[in-house]
Amino acid sequence: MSEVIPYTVETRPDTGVNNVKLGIWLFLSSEVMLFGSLFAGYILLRVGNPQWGHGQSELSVPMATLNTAVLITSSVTMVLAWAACMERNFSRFRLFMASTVALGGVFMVIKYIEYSAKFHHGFFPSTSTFMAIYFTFTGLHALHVLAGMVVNGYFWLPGAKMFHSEPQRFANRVETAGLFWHFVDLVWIFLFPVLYLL
Amino acid sequence: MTSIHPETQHAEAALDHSKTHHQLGFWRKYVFSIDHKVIGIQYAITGLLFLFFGFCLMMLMRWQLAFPGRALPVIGKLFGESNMPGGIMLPEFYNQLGAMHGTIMVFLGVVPLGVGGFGNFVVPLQLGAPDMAFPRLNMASYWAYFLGGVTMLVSFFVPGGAAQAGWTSYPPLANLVPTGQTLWILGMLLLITSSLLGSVNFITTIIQLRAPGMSFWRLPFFVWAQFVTAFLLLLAFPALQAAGVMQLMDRVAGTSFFMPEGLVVSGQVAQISGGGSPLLWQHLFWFLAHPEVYVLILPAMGIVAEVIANNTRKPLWGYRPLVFSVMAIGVLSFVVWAHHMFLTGMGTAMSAFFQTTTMIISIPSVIILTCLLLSLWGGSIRFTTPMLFALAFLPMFAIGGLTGLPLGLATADIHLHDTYYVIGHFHYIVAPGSLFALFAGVYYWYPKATGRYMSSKLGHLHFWPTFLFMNGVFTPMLIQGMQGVQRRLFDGGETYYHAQDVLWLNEVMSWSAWGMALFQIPFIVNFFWSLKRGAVAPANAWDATTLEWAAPSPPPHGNFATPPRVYRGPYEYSVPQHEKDFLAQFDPDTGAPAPVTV
Amino acid sequence: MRQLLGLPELASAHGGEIDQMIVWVHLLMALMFVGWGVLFVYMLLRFRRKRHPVASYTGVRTRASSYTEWSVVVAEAVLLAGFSIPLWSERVDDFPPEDESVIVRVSGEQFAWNVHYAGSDGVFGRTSPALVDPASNPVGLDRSDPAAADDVTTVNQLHLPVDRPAIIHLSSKDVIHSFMLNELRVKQDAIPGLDIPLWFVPTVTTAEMRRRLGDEQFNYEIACAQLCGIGHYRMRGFLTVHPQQEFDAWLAAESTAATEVGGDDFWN
Amino acid sequence: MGTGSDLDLHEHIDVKKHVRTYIVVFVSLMALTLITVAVSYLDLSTGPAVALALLIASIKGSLVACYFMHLISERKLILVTMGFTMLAFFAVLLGPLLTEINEVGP
Ligand code: HEA
Ligand code: HEA
Ligand code: CUA
Ligand SMILES: [Cu+2]
Repeated sequence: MSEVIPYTVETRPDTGVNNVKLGIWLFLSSEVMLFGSLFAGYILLRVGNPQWGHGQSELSVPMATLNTAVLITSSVTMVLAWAACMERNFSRFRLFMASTVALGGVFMVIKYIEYSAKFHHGFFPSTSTFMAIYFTFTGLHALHVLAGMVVNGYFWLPGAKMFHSEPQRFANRVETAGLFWHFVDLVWIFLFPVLYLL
Repeated sequence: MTSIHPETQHAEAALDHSKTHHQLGFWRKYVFSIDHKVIGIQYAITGLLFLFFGFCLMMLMRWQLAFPGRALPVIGKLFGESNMPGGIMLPEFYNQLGAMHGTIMVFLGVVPLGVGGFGNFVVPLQLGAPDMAFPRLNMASYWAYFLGGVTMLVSFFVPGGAAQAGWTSYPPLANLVPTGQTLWILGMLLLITSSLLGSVNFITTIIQLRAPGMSFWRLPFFVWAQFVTAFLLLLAFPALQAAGVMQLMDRVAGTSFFMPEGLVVSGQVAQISGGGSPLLWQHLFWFLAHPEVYVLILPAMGIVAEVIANNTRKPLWGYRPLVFSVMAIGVLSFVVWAHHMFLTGMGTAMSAFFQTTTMIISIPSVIILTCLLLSLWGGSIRFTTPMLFALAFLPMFAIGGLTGLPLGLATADIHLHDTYYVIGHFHYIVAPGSLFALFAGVYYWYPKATGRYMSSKLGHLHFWPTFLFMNGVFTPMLIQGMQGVQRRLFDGGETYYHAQDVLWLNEVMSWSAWGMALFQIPFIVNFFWSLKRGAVAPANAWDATTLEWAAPSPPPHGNFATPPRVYRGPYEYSVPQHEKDFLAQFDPDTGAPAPVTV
Repeated sequence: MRQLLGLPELASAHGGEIDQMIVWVHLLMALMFVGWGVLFVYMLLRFRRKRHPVASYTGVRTRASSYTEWSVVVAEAVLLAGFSIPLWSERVDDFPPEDESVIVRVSGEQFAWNVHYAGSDGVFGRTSPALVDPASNPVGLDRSDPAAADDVTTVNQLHLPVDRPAIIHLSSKDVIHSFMLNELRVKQDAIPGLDIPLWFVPTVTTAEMRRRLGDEQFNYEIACAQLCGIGHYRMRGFLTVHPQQEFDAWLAAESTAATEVGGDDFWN
Repeated sequence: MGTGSDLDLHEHIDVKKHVRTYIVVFVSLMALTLITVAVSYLDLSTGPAVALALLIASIKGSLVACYFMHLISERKLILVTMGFTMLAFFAVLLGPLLTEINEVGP
């Protein structure tokens, strides 16, 4: 394309942001509403149900705690990867980005173990409203983790070429991917107590 | 910046055009294009086709409503034994047609045409931008819409047919109907994805890609309308996304998000865990669907404003109140949704709340209509085809909007809820309202997209009968509704004693609908004939002021040969002491005093 | 005014207020539509290009528009605070005392209305979804419960005494229906899993309404107003409004716990 | 293209300081996670338990949003957008609940 869309990389002076930054935040707005609506459903169903399955007794708190730790750690490695980009330190970027993707993988594996244990004990989404919510919410969240891993994986390996040609643009992209990743972490921070502890 | 002369610019752009476009093959240029104009036209054509399809579904239904139980001659047998045995419609087919008419008209017709079509084509041009902020996302958005549409169409052919629980898909019914409903959900999820991508793109484009000098208070009203619309889509659609996922789980994974305990379906106790709430769906659905109805109307209002300013040859009256009103509608539309749920057992406190917000949100609409109306005062009105449609919009929207008031007062809604009065209410807004505005938009921007005018003779032949027949379809609905005839009746009320007095109106409505179809032919002919034979239009086809008219027609890839600069507000028509009766936003003329907008 | 708008016959105590409110809103609407409409047509004629070739840049300078807008605000506020909200509160908060009322349970199913009276003991027998049998026991009444012995259940037949409050507990067995009595200005969604109470006072007996309409075939209809499946259009029941003695006689006769099935033409 | 604006340069200088913040936030997040799990074993009654859990989650969420997502130093435009989003968020979260509570009938 010969014409250039302005403000893809540089910030527009009067708004103070570039297109990508604004775009990702708007996307996150819709994600906030998506999970907000799910939580609205949770609240309504829970209030309407006098006998509610207690998360602690039906789900594995240690597993989930471990997963929380994993996801928080991956958020830190993500933000460190971005910092490495800003300092133009390629090898450090590679290292942190790899850890982020790997931690995402660990999260998914633990999730898988949790799910199979549930299935093994005869707990399915159709078992109860609580299980329905548990599987639907965590399933949707896991899809987000997967999507984040794909994006991060892209920047870790094939997409990293740009680091050498347009470092600032690349740093912006990593920041954008990071915003999504932190959001996924943030959702989990709420899912964890709501599903497992209450 | 040098002065921009449409002619010289055309030449420059043509050069530019040949440079950039040579390499692109057919597929990249017309099918998987990332040019906002091509995508806009793709959206518009697809949207028009779906409108037409939705209309055809409705004409079929209108046969059954006018002549319940009578075989449809000639074509009736084509629909197969499972839908119309011997040409006689079955209730399950009627319900499919109804649900799909609603869904297709709203999500695949009007919104894609108004937002995807006109929004994509016009907004970047009016901003003076080379394209949308994220061209690739734009393409993805169109294709997600396209796939969503295909999914909806395919659903007619699965066993049991398409969705048949109404466009509102209320569970538990929606959980119990055949497979078509699952495809409906999948289709909706695709359409939602499309809208979300689109709205992120629109907002970013409007905030970031305004040309130098284009401050927010110089944006054309159409852009403002699209801006607010995009926010509505962005924040409201996820609610249906969540609800859709839950309904999908209910249907395929056997969960009970929307089903309480103790359901007895056809004499059998349902084998479900229970514990769900049917009202949860309604809350989430209407949290989307009320803002969605404003998505149907705001772009339409934007188009009407542009056309009125252009054809009265004077500034819009009350630009700022107009802008503040759309913003108010945008914010308030998130807190009125439960006025669709007054009769679900709502207590006084919440019903008072939602009635009050509903009444409050009607005020900005009144202000908008008043401003548009008073814009006519002192004008020099040209009755061009787009202007005819835009003018007709005003009283038609007025009827639709005003009939919203009794519905918004919960006590009156007891009598009117789920009757044809509701059907009459919103059709007055979306059919002779939004649809007319969209027609106005087609006639108005056609010269920009193709370089030729549409025929004004055929335009008049399209307008007058359509206007007449629209009222022939929708006024009787208000009468029937007042009598208490319920909506979604397969036999149009024939079974009910209380409908007998107004039953004859069914035939009136049906004949009007079919008559209206006849007079869409001039439009379709005009649309294709003018592509090659229409009168050639100059770049500024209507002596208009906004930036899209600075680009050549059709605008090349990248839109403007030299990036435009904006010198003034959007509607500087008939500026005193200026020799022409319009002073374009991109015209650097400094002779005139900088006028103050009223 | 009621006839002008085409509202149906009226046969309940609260219906008059609803009608009146509908009339008031429509007056407001008509006023607005005619006001703006006349102005609209006038402007189209006066400012058409032929008569008015040069447009005015400033347009109209007036405060009249804001005054009008404020009047609309005031009118809407009056309708809300003066009519709609108090009337709504009367419908959902001010239930009549139970001992002065007839209490009936109505539950919708695809595609019929099940009616359940407590019978002479005034106590509803226990019901359970598991006991439902579409032909013999549509509400799933537990016959072993002593309170159930004299319970009356009917299908599609609701009987009420005139001029006495009726309280109806509305629910549904399968999908959402909407319980509608057109002449009584009653409408309420019947939602599975919920028990929604509503009340009204019928004021015109079936016999009296037949006389008024000059139609011996007339019956009050229970309509279904919410799409509930393929039989939505024919989910029709009947309401018969009796003088008090006649109603008592009917209930006593029925209190034998016999089920009246599909008796659409029972009262004819 | 590709040259960083003032803002980016500014950030470039600050990265070292940022990294220190990230570590502090990380440690707090881990600590809060342990606290919320510990509290859940205290067998509080539902009301306080929910309040406490949500409070801790909100603190953790704010930490992530403010520091990892840089909201604390973000531009007004973004903050206003998120502000509107939060309004809509609370509308969808609380509207259905309030309506349900106000439902007539037993
Ligand atoms: C574009 C679509 C659109 C728009 C803009 C509106 C606008 C409004 N709607 Fe409507 N509505 C729908 C589409 C729309 N609606 C749909 C699709 C449904 C049914 C869904 C379903 O159940 O399937 C519905 C249903 C619906 C209901 C639920 C009814 C029921 O199911 O019982 C209610 C209740 O409050 C309502 C109210 C209103 C109100 C108060 C407005 C207000 O915003 C209107 C304000 C406007 C005015 C007050 C007009 C003022 C104009 C003038 C004064 C100018 C006069 C000028 C001249 C004469 C030239 N609507
Ligand atoms: C945007 C929304 C929209 C639009 C525009 C329409 C338009 C029309 N609608 Fe629709 N309708 C709904 C949304 C809409 N409807 C909804 C949501 C429902 C409720 C569904 C439910 O109950 O679940 C409904 C229900 C509904 C019913 C009630 C059914 C029932 O309750 O059983 C009826 C009855 O007559 C009806 C009629 C019509 C008619 C005659 C038109 C006409 O105005 C149509 C006119 C159309 C055209 C004039 C199209 C012209 C297009 C072209 C000519 C294209 C040319 C193409 C090219 C040039 C490429 N509609
Ligand atoms: Cu029952 Cu419609
Ligand atoms: Cu609405």
